[in-house]
Amino acid sequence: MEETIKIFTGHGHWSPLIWVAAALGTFSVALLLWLLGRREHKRGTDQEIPFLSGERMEEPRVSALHLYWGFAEALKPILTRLKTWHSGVVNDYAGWFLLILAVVFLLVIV
Amino acid sequence: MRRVAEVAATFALAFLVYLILTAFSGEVGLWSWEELIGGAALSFLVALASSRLLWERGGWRLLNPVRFATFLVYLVGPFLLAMAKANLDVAYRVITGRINPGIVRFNPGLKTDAGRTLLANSITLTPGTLTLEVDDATGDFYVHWINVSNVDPKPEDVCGSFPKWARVVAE
Amino acid sequence: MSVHAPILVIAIPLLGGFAVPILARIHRTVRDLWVVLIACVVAAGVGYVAAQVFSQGIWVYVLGAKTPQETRVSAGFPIRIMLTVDAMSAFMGLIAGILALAAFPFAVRFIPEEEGKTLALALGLLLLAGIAGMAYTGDLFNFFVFLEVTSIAACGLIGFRTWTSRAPEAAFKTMLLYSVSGLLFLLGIAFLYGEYGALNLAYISAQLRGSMVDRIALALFLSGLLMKVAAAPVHFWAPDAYGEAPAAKTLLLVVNTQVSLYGLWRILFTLYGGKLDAGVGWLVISMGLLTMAVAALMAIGQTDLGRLVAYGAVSQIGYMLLGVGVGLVSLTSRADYGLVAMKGGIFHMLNDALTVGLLFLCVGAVEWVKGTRDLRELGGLGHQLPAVALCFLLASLALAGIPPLNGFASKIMIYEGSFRLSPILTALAVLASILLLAVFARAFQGVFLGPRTEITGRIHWVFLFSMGVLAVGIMVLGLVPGFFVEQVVAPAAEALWRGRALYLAAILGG
Amino acid sequence: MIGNLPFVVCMILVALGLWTLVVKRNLVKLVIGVGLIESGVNLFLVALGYVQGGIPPIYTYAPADAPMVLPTPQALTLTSIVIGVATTALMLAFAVVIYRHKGTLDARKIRELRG
Amino acid sequence: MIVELSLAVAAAVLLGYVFVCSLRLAIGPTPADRAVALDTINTLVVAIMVLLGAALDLMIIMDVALVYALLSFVGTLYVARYLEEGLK
Amino acid sequence: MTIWAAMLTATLVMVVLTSVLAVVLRDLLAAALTLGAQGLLLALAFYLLQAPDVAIAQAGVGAALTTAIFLLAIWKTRRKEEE
Amino acid sequence: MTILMYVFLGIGALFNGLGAVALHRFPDVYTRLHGATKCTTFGSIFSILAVVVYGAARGGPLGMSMVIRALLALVFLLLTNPTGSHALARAAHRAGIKPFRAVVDRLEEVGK
Amino acid sequence: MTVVVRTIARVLLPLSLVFGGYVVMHGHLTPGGGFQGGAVAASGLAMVVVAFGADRLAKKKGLLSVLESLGGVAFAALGFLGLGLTFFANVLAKTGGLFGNPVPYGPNPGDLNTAGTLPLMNWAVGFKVLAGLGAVVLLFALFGGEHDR
Amino acid sequence: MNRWLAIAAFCLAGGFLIFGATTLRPFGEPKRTEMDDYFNRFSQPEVAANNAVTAIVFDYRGYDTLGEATVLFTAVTGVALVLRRLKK
Repeated sequence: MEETIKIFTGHGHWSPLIWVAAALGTFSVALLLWLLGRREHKRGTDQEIPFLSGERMEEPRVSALHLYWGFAEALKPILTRLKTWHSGVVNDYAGWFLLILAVVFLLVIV
Repeated sequence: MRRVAEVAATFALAFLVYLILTAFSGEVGLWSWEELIGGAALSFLVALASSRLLWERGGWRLLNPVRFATFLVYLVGPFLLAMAKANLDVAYRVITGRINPGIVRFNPGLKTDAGRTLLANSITLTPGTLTLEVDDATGDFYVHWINVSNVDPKPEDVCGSFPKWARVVAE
Repeated sequence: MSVHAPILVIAIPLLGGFAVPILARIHRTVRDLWVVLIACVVAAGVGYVAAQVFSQGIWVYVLGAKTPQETRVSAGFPIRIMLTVDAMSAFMGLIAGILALAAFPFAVRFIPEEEGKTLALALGLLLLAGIAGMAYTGDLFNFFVFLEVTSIAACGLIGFRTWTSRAPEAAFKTMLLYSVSGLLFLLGIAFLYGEYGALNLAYISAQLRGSMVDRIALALFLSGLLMKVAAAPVHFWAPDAYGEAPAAKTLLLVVNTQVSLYGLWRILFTLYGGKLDAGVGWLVISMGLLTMAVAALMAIGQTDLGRLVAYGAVSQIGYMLLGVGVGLVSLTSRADYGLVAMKGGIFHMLNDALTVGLLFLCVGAVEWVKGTRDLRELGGLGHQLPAVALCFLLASLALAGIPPLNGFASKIMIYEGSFRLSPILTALAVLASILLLAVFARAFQGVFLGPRTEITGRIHWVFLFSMGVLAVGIMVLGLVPGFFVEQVVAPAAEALWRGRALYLAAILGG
Repeated sequence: MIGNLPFVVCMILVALGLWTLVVKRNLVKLVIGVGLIESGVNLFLVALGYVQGGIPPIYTYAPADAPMVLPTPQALTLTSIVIGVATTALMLAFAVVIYRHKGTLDARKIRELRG
Repeated sequence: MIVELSLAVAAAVLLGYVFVCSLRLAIGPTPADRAVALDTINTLVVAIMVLLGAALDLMIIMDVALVYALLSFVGTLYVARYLEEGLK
Repeated sequence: MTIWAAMLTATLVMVVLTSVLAVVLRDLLAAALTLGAQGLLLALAFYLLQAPDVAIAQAGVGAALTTAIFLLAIWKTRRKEEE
Repeated sequence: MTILMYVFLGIGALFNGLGAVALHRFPDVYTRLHGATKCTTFGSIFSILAVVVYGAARGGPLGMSMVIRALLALVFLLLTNPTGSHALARAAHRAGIKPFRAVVDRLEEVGK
Repeated sequence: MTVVVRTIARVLLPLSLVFGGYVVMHGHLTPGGGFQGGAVAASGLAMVVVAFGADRLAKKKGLLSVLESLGGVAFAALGFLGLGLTFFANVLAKTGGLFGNPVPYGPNPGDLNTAGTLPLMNWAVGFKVLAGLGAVVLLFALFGGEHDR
Repeated sequence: MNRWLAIAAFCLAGGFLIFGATTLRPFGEPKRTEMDDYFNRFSQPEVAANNAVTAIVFDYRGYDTLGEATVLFTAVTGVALVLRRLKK
């Protein structure tokens, strides 16, 4: 039984059972918190309206596109560079392939 | 009935070609049994597939052996001669560069597809002329003539006795 | 009959694919049942082959010989094509079988009923056959032929949605790059043939001395296959292709990529094993790192759900490259941590197939009910599709490597192996994982959370069955990873890592 | 006698095809480029199989005791040619459909899928 | 022996003509000119193949010439069809 | 240098020449035509290399079918390469 | 027999060369077609006839098969060559290529 | 296309089909085989398409598709025929019956009745290639004709 | 993508390809021909076919040909799929 579950890695081993237990524990804590909050939640009142930073939001939810806005902003230089790489022009893709071909040739032969 | 005749005629043609291709393969005459059987089967398939197209516009006259013989005579006789002349003509024009081209129209009065085709191809291969267009309705030939001597020629001016031969062979 | 199992696994889907247009003329239900039946037969067949190979070692099957075991004629060298199924091939076949089981029932319901459905199903079967053929063959040219089968079938499937302008574009780009890579692969084969006059992988492998011609051939193989597996600077076709193919068939595209990866391992380890310098290993590692980083970063800005998941799928390729690359580096230095990393990389192929497959099925289901995949228009689907939402959550957590799921089980091995080589590798890999977690959390939030919205279609139970197959696979692999690692993954990894001598011996004898 | 000229010519063809892929913007031109690589590889395979003074590996009416060229590359090339025509047909079909949608064959304008 | 050699020489001469025609293929101002050059090359190559088949004393490889004679026509027809209808 | 080698060399040179033409010509119709010529010369090269099987396949595919498909595709799209 | 073959070969080479030169000497498509079609067909006929003579002189099944194939190639050429030229010429005219220095153009007048 | 081209195409279609069939049938004796013969015959089809217009063959599309499938199934089935020994084993060669004649070693004029399953495979592939390449040309020629933008 | 980088990469790759062609054995003198000698010698006794190429294509490497037929079928299916008529 022990062997069927554990993975023996280079150093030690890893058993999913512990992690399942941990996940269950976390989940139960979260459930508890949620249930605690639920007692004071009343439908149809202002509580259902999202309320962020003192502003009432027009859109009733945070759009997926607006998550990690700051993160994306911070990575902007890299992301723009990457976007220009993914130019959509098939010639560029072929050029990259040629580059890889040259690099592999250099690496393998020289 | 017509369908059967079509298939049979196509079969004969295809089989003939096949026999020519595989001659000298065995001891039944020039062929071996396998070749004959396989060739017959193949020719039958081909006949089924292509007979309708082949005989769509008639052309049964061409099956007449006399016409066939005439065609061969025509091929090695006047046609080859005209071709030789044509080539010398082209040689002359290549060397001197003397041309006087134009596109003329004439009506040889041929009715059938086969006759028109024969004449058109003969014209293309013979002195100074190149068929550009054959009018389906009227039978007019439009010919690119490298040395226009007459703007509205008679058929004889352009292609000599070919229309006669074409009529004998194909009409 | 069981002695012919390897070839039947390939030939039956081929026959099935040929027959699909005929059967479609009888009735479309017959066609659908036939397709599902073939997929089940293939799944059973690869299972049987895998069981046999794992218990009894390499299975050689010589095509066209008097007996299946007649590897060499009296002259002492192999002349016929032979299937050589070692543990790694069987493992690859197993992946294909599982995903076929999930993909074909889904596809039968998912693809709208029109003229193209018959053709798409036929192409799917042929793609499956090509994948099996690539996995099982032991002949270089045969590998190329089936590579082209998969290329062309995959591109036909990518171009399925001809009414959009995006799908033909993606298909054209993919086909162009695929055919170039295939042709360079063929050029490599030609070089080796010109030098050694043989095409059998094992026979050539025994002859290789690392001369200049060998190196040139290696470079051609490597660049061709790196393109086909979507490694980083040449991965551009992959998001287009994954994103634009019909969702059910994207699963097969994923397996197609992985079987190309298998081909890369086969070339590097079995054909050239032990005669490489470490540079190639470092190339593979660096391209793996680049792949995961670039794809994870690119996934941040995506607004199309399919394309986002596609970038996620591409980034997973990086982990496999990293894991096996570490193994490749350690092969020359004879360090045994390489085996751990390789086990991780190879295990990750299975995990990736399951998780990415499940993700794409979820994308397909979302598209089925909403008619769009744009993240800006989606939202609130969790209320109507709780099962799909759960599957998506499960798969994205597994993809990002959250502990009790299977993705972590393989990633931990990759991390440990690469940590011994250089901690920087591990740090980068973990960073990419975290980035992916963020990306998929966002995708989940955008698609499934939020207020309830209108939906236009209903989920069919077949969809849930297909997703269920993969979800159960994910959970089982997550909960009892040790069993699979010991019984399935470890033999496959060892077959590549040190199994070259056995592979050669199975064909060339003693 | 003529050295490795045929091999070099094949490689030139392959390189020409690659060059086409990089610089030419027209989709049909790109397909032509792939076709050039294809023909280079085919020629390479057949050239590999040539034996000095050989005859085709067919015994029907063959002159006695002449060396035969190697048959395997020819078989491989046959397969390769079929694959080439299949690839060409499929790519041209995609190009035609792309033109139907976009009204252009310029690769720089066909970049809806980017980023 | 000398007979075969003369056949081969004739084929080589025709190959030289093919080169001359391919110049027209290169410079031809209109596509029609190029098509004419291609047609000419087709005919020449058929002749070359027949001559070489005789020169090498291999009857079987003359099948290639037959195939070529038959098929070059199809290509020419496509070009012609394209020229006359594609430009409208 | 035997006559055979001379012919092979000439054919190969012409193959390269027509290939270059097929790449550089802006008129796609002309490019397809030169590609047809290239296929034809390639068939001749195969013929010279004693591979009649391959030569027949190349003749059938290169002379008729590839040209036909290319021309049909150009017909359905447009003839000139845009600049 | 051998002499005949040499003569045929010479004629074939001569006229084929004429055809090739004609491609460059003539000013427009139609005249080039004249030269090319006639000369190369004629030249090829003689080249092939040389092979026929060679095969007949050689004799045996091999030689006779050679003769048959050469003759078939000849037939195919005779069938296809003029037709191809005709199709090309017509297409060129329809594509709007004017004949060089034409004294008369009836086809244009009809408005085809 | 004019009457000249049509008439010649009418004559050349059976010729090319016969010739393609010849190449297929003699695949094991002379250069050629299933693919080459199929390509020759498919060129005949392409010639019909160009000379008479694609609409004429539009109805044959289904037939071609079925023929191709049948060719593929037949080829794979011939492979399965060898399963008594191995897949693709040439079980008919040198058994005496159909296609079972043995061949003496060395140059010989050739005999149609040899080579086991090879001729059958040639036929299967020939039909398949004929149908497949013909269908490709036909599909290209038909595209855009019947559906509007 | 930088144009000069592409040119450099092309020169490098093309140079290596041509270099590879020159390092290969001389043209016309294959080094190892065991397999092909076997085919040439035994295609008649084993397969009873005069044409060794066909013997290889359909017997020794018949499985490849199955793959090739699959490629063709796949391509035709793909073309039919891409050029199909869409229901409005």
